[in-house]
Amino acid sequence: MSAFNPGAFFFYLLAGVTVISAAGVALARNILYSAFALLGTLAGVAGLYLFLGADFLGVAQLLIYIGGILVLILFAVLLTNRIGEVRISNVSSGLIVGAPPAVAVMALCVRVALRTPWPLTEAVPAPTTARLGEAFLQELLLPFEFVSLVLLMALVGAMVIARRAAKEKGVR
Amino acid sequence: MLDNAHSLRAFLPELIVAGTVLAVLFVDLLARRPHVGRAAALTAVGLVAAGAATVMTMRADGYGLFFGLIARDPLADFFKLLFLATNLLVVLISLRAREATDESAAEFFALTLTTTAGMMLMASATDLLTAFLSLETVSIMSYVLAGFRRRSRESAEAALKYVIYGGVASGVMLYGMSLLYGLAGSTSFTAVRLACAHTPAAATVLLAVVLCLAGFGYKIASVPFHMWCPDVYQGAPTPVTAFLSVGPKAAGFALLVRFFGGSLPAELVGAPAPWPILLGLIAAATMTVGNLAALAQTNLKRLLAYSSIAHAGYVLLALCAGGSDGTRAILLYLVTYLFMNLGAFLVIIAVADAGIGEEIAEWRGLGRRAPWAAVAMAIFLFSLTGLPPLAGFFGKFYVFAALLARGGSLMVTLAVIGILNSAVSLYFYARVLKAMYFEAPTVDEPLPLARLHAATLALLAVPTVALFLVWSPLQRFVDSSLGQWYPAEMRPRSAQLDRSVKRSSVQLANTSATK
Amino acid sequence: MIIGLSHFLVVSAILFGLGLLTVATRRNAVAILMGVELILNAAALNFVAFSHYVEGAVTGMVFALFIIVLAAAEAAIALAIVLAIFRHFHSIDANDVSTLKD
Amino acid sequence: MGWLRYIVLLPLVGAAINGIVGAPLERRFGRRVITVVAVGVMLAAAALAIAAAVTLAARPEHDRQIVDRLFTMISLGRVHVDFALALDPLSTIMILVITVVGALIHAYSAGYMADDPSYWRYFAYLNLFVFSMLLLVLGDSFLTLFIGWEGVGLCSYLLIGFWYREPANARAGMKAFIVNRVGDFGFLAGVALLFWGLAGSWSVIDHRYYADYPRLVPTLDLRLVHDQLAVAPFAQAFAAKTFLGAPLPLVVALLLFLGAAGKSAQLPLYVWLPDAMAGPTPVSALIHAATMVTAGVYLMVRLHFLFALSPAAMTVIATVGVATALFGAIVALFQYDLKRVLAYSTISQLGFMFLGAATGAWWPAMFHLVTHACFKACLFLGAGSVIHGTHTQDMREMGGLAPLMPRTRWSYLVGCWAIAGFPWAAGFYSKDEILARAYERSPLLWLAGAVAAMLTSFYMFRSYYLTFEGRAASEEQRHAVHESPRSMTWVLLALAAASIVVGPLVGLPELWSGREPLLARWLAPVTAGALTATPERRGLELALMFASLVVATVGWIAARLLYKDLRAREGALATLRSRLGGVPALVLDGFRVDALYDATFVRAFGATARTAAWFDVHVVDGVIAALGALARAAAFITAAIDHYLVDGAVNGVADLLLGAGRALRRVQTGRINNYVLGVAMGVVMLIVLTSWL
Repeated sequence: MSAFNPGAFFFYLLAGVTVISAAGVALARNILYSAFALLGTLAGVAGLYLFLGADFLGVAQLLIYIGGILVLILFAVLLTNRIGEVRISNVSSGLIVGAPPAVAVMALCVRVALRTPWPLTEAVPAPTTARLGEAFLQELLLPFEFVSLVLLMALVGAMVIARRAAKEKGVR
Repeated sequence: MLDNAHSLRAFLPELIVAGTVLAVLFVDLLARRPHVGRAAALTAVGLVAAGAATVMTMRADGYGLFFGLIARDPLADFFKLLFLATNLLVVLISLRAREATDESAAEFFALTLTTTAGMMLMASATDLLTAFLSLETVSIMSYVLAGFRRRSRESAEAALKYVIYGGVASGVMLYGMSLLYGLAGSTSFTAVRLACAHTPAAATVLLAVVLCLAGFGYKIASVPFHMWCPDVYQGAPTPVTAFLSVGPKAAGFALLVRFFGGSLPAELVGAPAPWPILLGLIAAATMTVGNLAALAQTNLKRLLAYSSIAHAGYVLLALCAGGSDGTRAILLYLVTYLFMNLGAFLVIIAVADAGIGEEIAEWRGLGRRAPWAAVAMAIFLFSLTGLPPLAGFFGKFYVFAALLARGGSLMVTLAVIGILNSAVSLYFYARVLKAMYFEAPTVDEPLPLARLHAATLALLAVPTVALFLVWSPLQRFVDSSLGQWYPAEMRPRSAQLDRSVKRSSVQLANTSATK
Repeated sequence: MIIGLSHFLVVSAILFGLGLLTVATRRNAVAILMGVELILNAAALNFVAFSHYVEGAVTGMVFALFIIVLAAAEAAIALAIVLAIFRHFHSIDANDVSTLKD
Repeated sequence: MGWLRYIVLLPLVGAAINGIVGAPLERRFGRRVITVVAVGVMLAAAALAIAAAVTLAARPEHDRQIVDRLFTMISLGRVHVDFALALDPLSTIMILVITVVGALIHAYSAGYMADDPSYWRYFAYLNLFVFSMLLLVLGDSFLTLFIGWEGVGLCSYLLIGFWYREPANARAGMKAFIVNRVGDFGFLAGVALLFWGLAGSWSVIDHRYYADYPRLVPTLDLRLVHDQLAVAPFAQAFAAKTFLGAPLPLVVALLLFLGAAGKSAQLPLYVWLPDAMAGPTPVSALIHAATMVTAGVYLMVRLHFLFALSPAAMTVIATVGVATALFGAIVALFQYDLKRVLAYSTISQLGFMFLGAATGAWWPAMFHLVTHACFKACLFLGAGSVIHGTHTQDMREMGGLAPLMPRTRWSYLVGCWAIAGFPWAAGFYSKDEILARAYERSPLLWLAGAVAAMLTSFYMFRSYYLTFEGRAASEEQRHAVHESPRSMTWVLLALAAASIVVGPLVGLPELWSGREPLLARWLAPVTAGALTATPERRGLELALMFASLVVATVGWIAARLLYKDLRAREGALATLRSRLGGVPALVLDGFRVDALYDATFVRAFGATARTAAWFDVHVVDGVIAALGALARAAAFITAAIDHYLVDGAVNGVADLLLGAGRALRRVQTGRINNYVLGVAMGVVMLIVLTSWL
């Protein structure tokens, strides 16, 4: 198997980016580094989605996660720390206690991933966007509509909490 | 199994609740000034209407809605009514609780209503997707509710711990769900059941189920996924605590009943299923940790938080017993628990409204200062202990009866552990009673209760006593709720599934026959 | 070498483990939330992989999409709460935000 | 029979009226209304109970059972439990005791509590107690019985802590509550195991039995359990089962006995009863002497068929019973608090009842229960009357009350006669019957029982002499003390009369009357099959009877010698000693008259006096010294038991649990990292444990 396999190369590239960035999230000393490492992970996962033929999902991952959630996280990082602080501290504590259970769970998952005889089948054909749209209007209408209610209320909730926090500041 | 258009009629209760959410928000937007009473009234009307719709569209059989994503069956109806009643009572409870409702009353009620909608969906979920979606809905709303208290560090801390813990727990659960999906190639509970029955990889199923239990267990606050519970219950506004300790917990059990009853086979191929052992372990640990930790508490809300952990353990015992006896015990327990637990929290609220805090020491001599509140508290606490002649006794009785009827050394051992735990629990409940009745108050003047609180207390205390004497109607209702289990129909989308269905139709017949 | 299902599963297992490690050891609340995102991504990756290799349909992708959407909602709430915490405690260190205990 | 329920409901109505509107009623109409309601319902209940007894007696022997179903409580598959009341000869005895003694004590309380600020609360509790107790003995199923069982526990707790402003009283209430929970755990676990055992036995039974016994279904019904265990193969299947390696009947019997021991204050769960004397004295008389504490004995007799399945358990219970009888009697010797003497005496007498029940003497156990209810209530109320008059419970501050409180004195004396077991008084017949049965089982049991009986006679007369005879403690007291009001004393006299009459009335031995005692015949339908036939050994029976008489007399004489006039005796001893020292000096002085006197009287007197003094110095003082040592030992033992067993077992367990609770608190660090780490650890542990198990 010495022939160059572009699929495998891309997979290992993406997987490498994902895993190394995730390790960066877990271990970086500066929270800004963690946040940027998270960007790497999210982008890597988006790439893996594309690799798996989930084109719509990959794009959604980029838009929602990186464009939305990550930006939020950055905002939070900056709002809760003095801007311009050179090292924005991001201490880990209890690595000795914390690592073994996490590693144990990971080992269990890896073992399960490798040992289980998954019932494999033929792959799904590539552009999935149309099929997803169809599903959302047919079998998945209920979750689709329901999630809109949840999003609305999440907005209201975030607003309630943030507004109160702001008011609190005003009072002081 | 109905398609989208035909499902709407049977989905009316949820639609009404969702509509009420919007109505409450918009009326509040349109009106110039926020008004607690208006929002509460609107909420109450919506809840009652949803309840009426539930009763009117009730059918004795079960069927799938929205291509089998959720079920409409008597079991779901039972839980829907339970949730609607809980929410209605919480509306009554929070009317005077300024910490919850000042300024943002409309948002508060809209959030509880959305939680209720989520719980209703949870109780009828027959698919991993709807299970996740509804569970997450309930969680997200709960985070906001827990952080609702103005100017309170504790409330903010509770919300933070809740959101982080909830995020981790649901992430872990999702990982488990993904493994189940990988085994089945479908997210329907029925397909998962079939796949689990036929896969040789028992270890994978076990890991997947334990990971899923992290999510479900977090919702019902069972050990070892309970650690968020005391902190959140203590920090959250008391009406929210009351709501969280009853509603989402019951919803979690509804989901567990469906998950273990409708999703996982009684026996894996080749070996006896480890589920009774797994659930028994969790139940025993939950009861013991809850009761023991409660012994050392001085804050009433925290004490009740641990007590509610312990009660989740008792209900888990019933789940462990399984079968129709076990499920019946779960439903009955949850009804009695609704009254006594909400009642206990309401006493805290009512007394706090009159100016007494949450520390047990502050409750000294309450028996003389506020005799009716003290009597009500005594009723609720004795009922929580499971002493006759109160409803809680029957709740426990059915749990232990279900265990003993199932038999076997595991079940009997669990029953003995349960009885021992009840004995322990008496000690810390009695401490509250002792403070109320046998310790001298610092001030002697009487403590007037708000009329609303007094009326609501009576509304909760009377059933706690009366249910014991007139038990049969409730039991008949519960029995009819169990009469027709929704036979979890298949979703035909997956070709993979069709193959496995043909392969194992005999197996399915067997499992449903044993159930 | 053919890239198969188990490759993806191993990647997601590692992500899952690193996520757990992050939430268990980080003291900064925002960093803990990043760990939660790692866990969610691990689960979503699993779903998509299974969708591709096992089901041969789009259910898993839909699931992943819902995970992303709800993660966004949760993140919005969580970060609002983090801001509130910061106002109250002037810190978002988990060691400082631990007044409720015992 | 629809009216059975009213016997139970009447006291509940009384409790409801006084409990809910008692305070306004008292303000509006005065205390008389409260009294009328409380005593009225008791009188009505007593009348109904007597009517029920008569109705039952009029029926043929095999048909003596009245059932009153109120409503269905549970219908769970094949398990069907009604809220039903059943009257059979056994419950008849109990309801007669409860309502009649209860009514008398209610009447007495009206006088005793007349000045208490919480008058209505007291009667509400008292009526509620009677309701619970009646439910306990009339309940047709384990469930109904248990409701009553918990109810009496609750009322006892409320009444012990009735004067709750005193921290000691509140503590005593808590102690009773917690110790009783230990018993309740035994009871519940026993019933659960019984249910499980019976349930597991159905499959063993050949199906043809189902045709013969259609009622062979899972049940909590007491009579049904009895009928089922009467089916031989079923009972065999049940008896063959094991739980954790031990035979199931043994485990069930011992667990149920644990429940009975908690309620009936047997070793080592007796500890709450002496402290329970913190409550008002009529409460002690009704609850902690006559009725509630006998619930354990009732339970044993009610379930005699179950206990009979395990001879090993019966041996254990008999041993515990006789040990309790001895122990209670020994400790009672050294009490100076009048009510504590009676409390330990109650513990001792309950030990006798358990001894009886455990040796298969079912009807003598019930007989002793009835007679004990009469004379112990009489003694307690007498003590209450004394306390009412002297405002102290310490017998060292009493003495010489006989002329001041004649009616109290006579009734107390009669009570002492009855409990000591002198002929013609009630205790003679019942205790004798139990001891005779114990002798058949093992002479050792008899010996221990006889010693306990002797001690009983001794400490009871000791309390009598200390309280009523001799000289008063002080002059002021002589003037301050007065006889109690008539409303109290007529109750005393009535109970004293009962203490005499009940014995020969219902339990005249076959030896004398030529036919089986009334009570034995009455209970025969209940205890049929379990009743051991009395052997025809007239000589032995007579001998044992005589031995009992000797035992009682010895105890009495000893008490009389030592305590007849404690203060006078001490004074006389002192003068005598100085006198003896002076005799030679008098002689040397040469006073003839004195010499003559000396030669005749004093010498004679001196000789007897020397003998008496020697006896006094060497024997009596020796006995006193020995008793003192014994008292110290007993005090040490009780203190040790109190410390290591109550404060040891109760507090030890509590400390253990609290320690565990505190350890759990440490786990709850407040740091969210640790919490989520718990998720990962929990997952790993659950998987490991589940795979391992």
